[in-house]
Amino acid sequence: MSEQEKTKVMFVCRTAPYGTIYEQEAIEAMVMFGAYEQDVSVSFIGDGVYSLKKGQDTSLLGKKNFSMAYPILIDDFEISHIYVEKESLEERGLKDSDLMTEVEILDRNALKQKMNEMKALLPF
Amino acid sequence: MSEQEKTKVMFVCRTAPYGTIYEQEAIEAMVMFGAYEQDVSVSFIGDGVYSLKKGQDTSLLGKKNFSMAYPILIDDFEISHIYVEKESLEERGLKDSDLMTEVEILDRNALKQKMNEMKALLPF
Amino acid sequence: MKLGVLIKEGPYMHQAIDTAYNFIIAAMEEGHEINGIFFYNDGVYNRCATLEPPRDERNIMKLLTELELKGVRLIVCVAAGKRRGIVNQTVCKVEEISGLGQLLELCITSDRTVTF
Amino acid sequence: MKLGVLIKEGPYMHQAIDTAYNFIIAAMEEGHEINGIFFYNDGVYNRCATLEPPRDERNIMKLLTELELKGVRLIVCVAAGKRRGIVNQTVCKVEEISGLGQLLELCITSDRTVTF
Amino acid sequence: MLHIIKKSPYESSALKDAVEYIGQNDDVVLLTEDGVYAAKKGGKFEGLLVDLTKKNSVYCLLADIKARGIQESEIAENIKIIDYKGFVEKVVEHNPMTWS
Amino acid sequence: MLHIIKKSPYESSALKDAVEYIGQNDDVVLLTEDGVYAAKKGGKFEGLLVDLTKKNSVYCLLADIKARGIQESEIAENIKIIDYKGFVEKVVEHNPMTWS
Repeated sequence: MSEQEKTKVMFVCRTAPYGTIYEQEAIEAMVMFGAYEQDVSVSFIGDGVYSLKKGQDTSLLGKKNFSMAYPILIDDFEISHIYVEKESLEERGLKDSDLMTEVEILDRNALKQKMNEMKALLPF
Repeated sequence: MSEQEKTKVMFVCRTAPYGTIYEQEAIEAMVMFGAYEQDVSVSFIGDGVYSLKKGQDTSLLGKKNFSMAYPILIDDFEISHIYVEKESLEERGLKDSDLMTEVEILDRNALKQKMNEMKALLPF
Repeated sequence: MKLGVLIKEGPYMHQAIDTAYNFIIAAMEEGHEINGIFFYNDGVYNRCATLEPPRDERNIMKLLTELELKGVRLIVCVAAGKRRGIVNQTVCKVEEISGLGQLLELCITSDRTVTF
Repeated sequence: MKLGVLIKEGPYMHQAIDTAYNFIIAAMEEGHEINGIFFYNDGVYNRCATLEPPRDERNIMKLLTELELKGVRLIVCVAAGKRRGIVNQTVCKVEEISGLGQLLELCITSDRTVTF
Repeated sequence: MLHIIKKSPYESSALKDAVEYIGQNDDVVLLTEDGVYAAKKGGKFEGLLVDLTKKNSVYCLLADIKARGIQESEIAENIKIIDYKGFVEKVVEHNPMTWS
Repeated sequence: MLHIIKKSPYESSALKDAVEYIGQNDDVVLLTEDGVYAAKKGGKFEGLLVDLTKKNSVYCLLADIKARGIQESEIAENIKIIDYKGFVEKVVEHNPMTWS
């Protein structure tokens, strides 16, 4: 499929992990979407940036640690881009070294431009 | 039953009506609790104060207007007190004349004292 | 226009499905096509077959079934459904259950995708 | 101490039931009595009999049934359940379904009532 | 883009977060469900909303303000009240993003 | 009273609302679930929390900080980390109110 024919879809992840299931079910959807050869990207803004925090250990909660899938989204599941909003990281006292995978850190204006290019935005 | 033997329970209503079901199911619980001859009171703080706003008309939503039960909570359902937090009203630009029923408007400190007297606090 | 709808919240708890329903009715009246409604997260509960709301309240399950009778495709995510107990025995119509690929397909084939 | 527990959120969607479960296990280990768990609002979904979470995830329904086998009373609100389809055919155990008076009774007979 | 805001600004960051993403140009805002409380005259968010209307069209949904007992006269200046058909029209005109 | 806060302070007013009700005396605060983000060093709410600890004991739940990848060393000063048994102990000592 040529790049032009691909549909651009973005997951907009705005929720912290574990407190609610949104981010876990979002990643389940990302993994499935990867199989369809479209242009699927993911952005993390607001509390969504916490999903990428290194060192998550859910053993005391008894919940599944679903964060392990983030570092392999691009290589194994063909997600096109992972964007993280710079301002949200700063507000939370997080640096890129706190994140578990390589991402593209963008400021709000740049991320807004990416959003404008999408056919569909899926907020989670 | 003497006043001393009664258990003091307070519903703490912090949610706006209609966006979620919390306030509707809270009032359903208040109505049932009234039958048991205990000392049941209700406080409205934060967005909870919107539940008492006059003139609610849900016809265009297709949802039930459950607010009609508030004015008869004390007389018909034996709820002991309805408290509304003064500061929350002010922050929302509401006056007592905006409320559909007679309530006791208390400032935070006074309401906190009432909370301290309770055996159980039920947040909704 | 072809409109796709994503429902992420359960019935009664959140207003999401009510807003979506009113939106869909208005869109159909205006001549738009509803390309499908995908139920994800707690949204799958909207298709639970055993809802019994009080008589003076709307039955959300039935309102959605009426939309289906008007030709709107309803799709319940199989994975989100299983996790929550909305499975063959409990869903309104077994044929509605499908995979997440249907959500992507909805995004591709709809002119707009609206999330409630 | 006698502890009463109120659960207002559904399984998986919110962490509420997980926090409550870990709290209850710790309380029982410390020798406290769990006087009952009342399921209200979306909390009633926790007792849906047909939950089928993925194998590598906890089955919340089963964890709660284990608590019941240890003597913890589980009470599913009949009104909140009917509205959401958690009724005789879909609940884990029909005997768990009861009225809102049970929540007030829990407040009266427990030393503390904790909401999750 | 059409920014759909459906949570109360008093209890949720949805409005605040959305405002950061509302651009200069053809972005419009729709307040629905508990989001309509932001539009009430005399409330804490009236100023923010009125500022927004200087660059962007801001709409609020009639059914939601009526349900909540807010009269049309209580809606802050320059905010337009629309019905579900108007909501559909805005979705047709702009790609929607929901802030919840 | 024991004030249990379980929503992120970045997206919910729960912490802000609770703080208004935390008295001088024997009120204590427990951060759980997404509420623990308030306790992180370098975050926007560190100052507010550290101020609170001057009058009131503030606790946060170990299981929740670990799940979220927050190390114990990243928790703001004077906030005590407790496990579920500690949570039970606090409920035994104080009447709980949950802010969600």
